[in-house]
Amino acid sequence: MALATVLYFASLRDAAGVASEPVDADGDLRGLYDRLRARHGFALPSERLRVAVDGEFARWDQPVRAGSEIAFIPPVSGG
Amino acid sequence: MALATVLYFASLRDAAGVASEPVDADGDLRGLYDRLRARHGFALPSERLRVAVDGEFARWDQPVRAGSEIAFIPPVSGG
Amino acid sequence: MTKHFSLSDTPFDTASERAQLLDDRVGGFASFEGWVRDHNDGRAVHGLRYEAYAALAEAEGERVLAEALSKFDILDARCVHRVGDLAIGELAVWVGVSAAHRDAAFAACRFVIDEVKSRVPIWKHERYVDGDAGWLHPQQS
Amino acid sequence: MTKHFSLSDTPFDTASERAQLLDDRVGGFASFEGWVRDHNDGRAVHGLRYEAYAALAEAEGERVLAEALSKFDILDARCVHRVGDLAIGELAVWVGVSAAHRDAAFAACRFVIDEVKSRVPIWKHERYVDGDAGWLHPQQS
Repeated sequence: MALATVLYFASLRDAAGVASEPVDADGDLRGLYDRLRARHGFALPSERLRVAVDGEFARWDQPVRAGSEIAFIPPVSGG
Repeated sequence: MALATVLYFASLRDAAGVASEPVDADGDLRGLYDRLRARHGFALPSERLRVAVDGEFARWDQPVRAGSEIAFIPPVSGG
Repeated sequence: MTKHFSLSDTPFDTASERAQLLDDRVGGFASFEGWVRDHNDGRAVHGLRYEAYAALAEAEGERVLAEALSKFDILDARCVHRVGDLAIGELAVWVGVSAAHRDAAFAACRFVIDEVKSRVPIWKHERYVDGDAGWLHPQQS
Repeated sequence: MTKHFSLSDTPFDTASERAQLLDDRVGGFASFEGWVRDHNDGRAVHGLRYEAYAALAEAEGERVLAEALSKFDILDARCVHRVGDLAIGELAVWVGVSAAHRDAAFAACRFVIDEVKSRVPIWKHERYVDGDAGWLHPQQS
């Protein structure tokens, strides 16, 4: 199956133990996050995150596109 | 009659032609301003000014005290 | 007593003013600077002059800063106002406020500049490019 | 296209940032600085680290500044946010806004810092004096 890349930041990276990993390009972004959450034990539900694809914010119901770079954005705390 | 000193600033000084002048210590501060306004042709009525005595804001109905320093404060425009 | 408000008849350094407001408790620092513009109310301005009734301006300025320090949850605040002749682009007034949080810093900074502009006996004399000049005595708002 | 928002992995000079915002039309300049405090939510902080998703943070930061420039009657605006390790007392974020008048300068400055804090993908990792540490993922307000 074709692959996409997931980027992890902040607490998600700590929980995943890696800054990025390849994933199967399968289903939509919400389904992908739920699978990864189960695998890595992420504390935050998707409702508290935003998702970005190839450097731009995206909708959770978008399909996971092969070759794309996906980032899950936990609540931000800059400033 | 005992004297007080009046200080003029901004447009009042331009109209009076002096930065200060001695005045008779007579009546209240409003009456003093009205006499000086008539003499120098000040454009502003006392309602648009504040008055200060010896470096502190004062009330217009205070008597003119001998030896005091009186300042008429036209609308300010700092900043 | 620490001075929080001062008049300056020469250009002043905002960095050193700011440095006096910062310590380890500061999370937010808000500042405002008023500069001499090349236009006012549609008229081209050549330069201006600020005149103060210095004794009363300093006392009233200190009262404004003391009010800010008591009304808002801030750590420190200062204001410096120029007097004398200023050219276009020169700094006329500076306000700096430090606080643990930004809400109070913004609110106090705004309070100080508004009160200084409305209460402190300083007057602006504008010289216009067309040769005219005059004192500004705005209607109370 | 002029950049209005940037990330900086080293300390930056606010004076040179400010200088880029000033011209003869500027009457009011409002700025905000966020500093690393020695306490947060009652816990003694030793230092912190900001991490960004840089590509998206820069794009979203530019959008915030573009919104400020279109919503408010201002002349220019900039924001710089630090990333990496910061010690207590270091500058974390700077916002500067120039305008003809102070109302717009204050409102836009407040808008920019609020939007940057709520939308731009930057995360704070605090190290506490008691040895604990953690990422801050605040509840949306």
